[in-house]
Amino acid sequence: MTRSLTLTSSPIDEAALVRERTMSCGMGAAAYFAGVVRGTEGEAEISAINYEAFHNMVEHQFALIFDQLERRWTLESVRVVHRLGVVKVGEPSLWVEIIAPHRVEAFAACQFLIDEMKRWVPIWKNPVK
Amino acid sequence: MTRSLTLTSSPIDEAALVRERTMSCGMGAAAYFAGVVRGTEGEAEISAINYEAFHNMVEHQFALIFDQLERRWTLESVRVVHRLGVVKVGEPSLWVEIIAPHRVEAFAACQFLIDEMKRWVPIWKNPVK
Amino acid sequence: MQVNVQFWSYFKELAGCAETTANLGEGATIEALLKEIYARFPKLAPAEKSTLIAVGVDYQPRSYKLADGDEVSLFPPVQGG
Amino acid sequence: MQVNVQFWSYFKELAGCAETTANLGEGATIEALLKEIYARFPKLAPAEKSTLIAVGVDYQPRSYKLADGDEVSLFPPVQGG
Repeated sequence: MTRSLTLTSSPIDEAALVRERTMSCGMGAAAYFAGVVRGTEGEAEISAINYEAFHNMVEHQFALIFDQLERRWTLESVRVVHRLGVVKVGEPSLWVEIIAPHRVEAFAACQFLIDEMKRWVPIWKNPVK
Repeated sequence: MTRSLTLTSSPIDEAALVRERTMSCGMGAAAYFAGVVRGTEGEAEISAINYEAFHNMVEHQFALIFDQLERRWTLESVRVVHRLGVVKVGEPSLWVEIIAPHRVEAFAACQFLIDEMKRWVPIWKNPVK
Repeated sequence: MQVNVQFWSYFKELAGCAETTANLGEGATIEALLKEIYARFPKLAPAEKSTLIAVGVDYQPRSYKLADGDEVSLFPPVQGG
Repeated sequence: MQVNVQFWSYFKELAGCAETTANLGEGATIEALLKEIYARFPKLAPAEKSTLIAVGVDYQPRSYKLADGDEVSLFPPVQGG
């Protein structure tokens, strides 16, 4: 399983990422998720979120999650991009791609990855008013 | 819930579709699926699939599925593109986008839509050797 | 009364044509239509259990009562995606 | 022995600093470190139950035995995505 993790303070260019996709001819499914900053955090209106990360630990914890993906499903590749620093409302902070033979494992792996990330990957939000 | 269904014999330009995305500021999740033609159908190697559709019924059956999405989840929009005619191995035949407040309903709706499509939407495959 | 019948996917090959018409008694059901179709196109009969049936653009059960001029479609399991 | 302690997210504000060091007896556990930290930074104590603890880049339980020079991180629940 090919793995790619990008932590970046630049905007996530989803169209460019999709254009760079490679799939071998046994693969039939590409599942994607884009997480976008919402205009409210709890009750309060916000203009952006400032993402803070414990960078080395983020990389290690994602590697552990990728290990689990590999044990659970037969996947061709996983790509994750997480933006750090200030991300404006309406902009994506997270982008995930899973390439698999069939849709069932593509969706399952994509959801598993995000669920585990939200439990274990040391990134924190600071709402910006 | 905004609905969009495109049946087309032209290649699906996923990057362009992603670039055209609109999300209001309460929306935090965009789930995508791209179904790509695999190099084998059953045991046989193939070079393409020729998709045949009962066009009017495809539109009506998708409309019924969209109605169900609307009843089950709070979604901002659904966009579906299904390619018809000859689609080469490695090219997408199906593209789905669900925009929702949170990822759980985005993923659930995306999977539900595809499952129902595969049960009810009158499109058939003709493998091309 | 007369109904139009369309075949889709490999049902066209099995039937040897894409469409036909059938003359039925008033109030005939899809069940009765299938009997008539299978008599004329016997190669379709083995697929009966998995055959899907629509009138216009809606699926209908075997017990559905047909009306004059109905457009009936017969096809194998769908395979979109 | 001495360990380095880093605070993350709003734990920095609660502690009033981003890092500190702690001197502990040989074989001291994370539990013992927390006792020492809460004595010096009492505003962190109310968050004890939800506090996550890593040594280096791995999560460790309260019973983990620290070694000289360990890099310990204390932080609130993570919020990626």
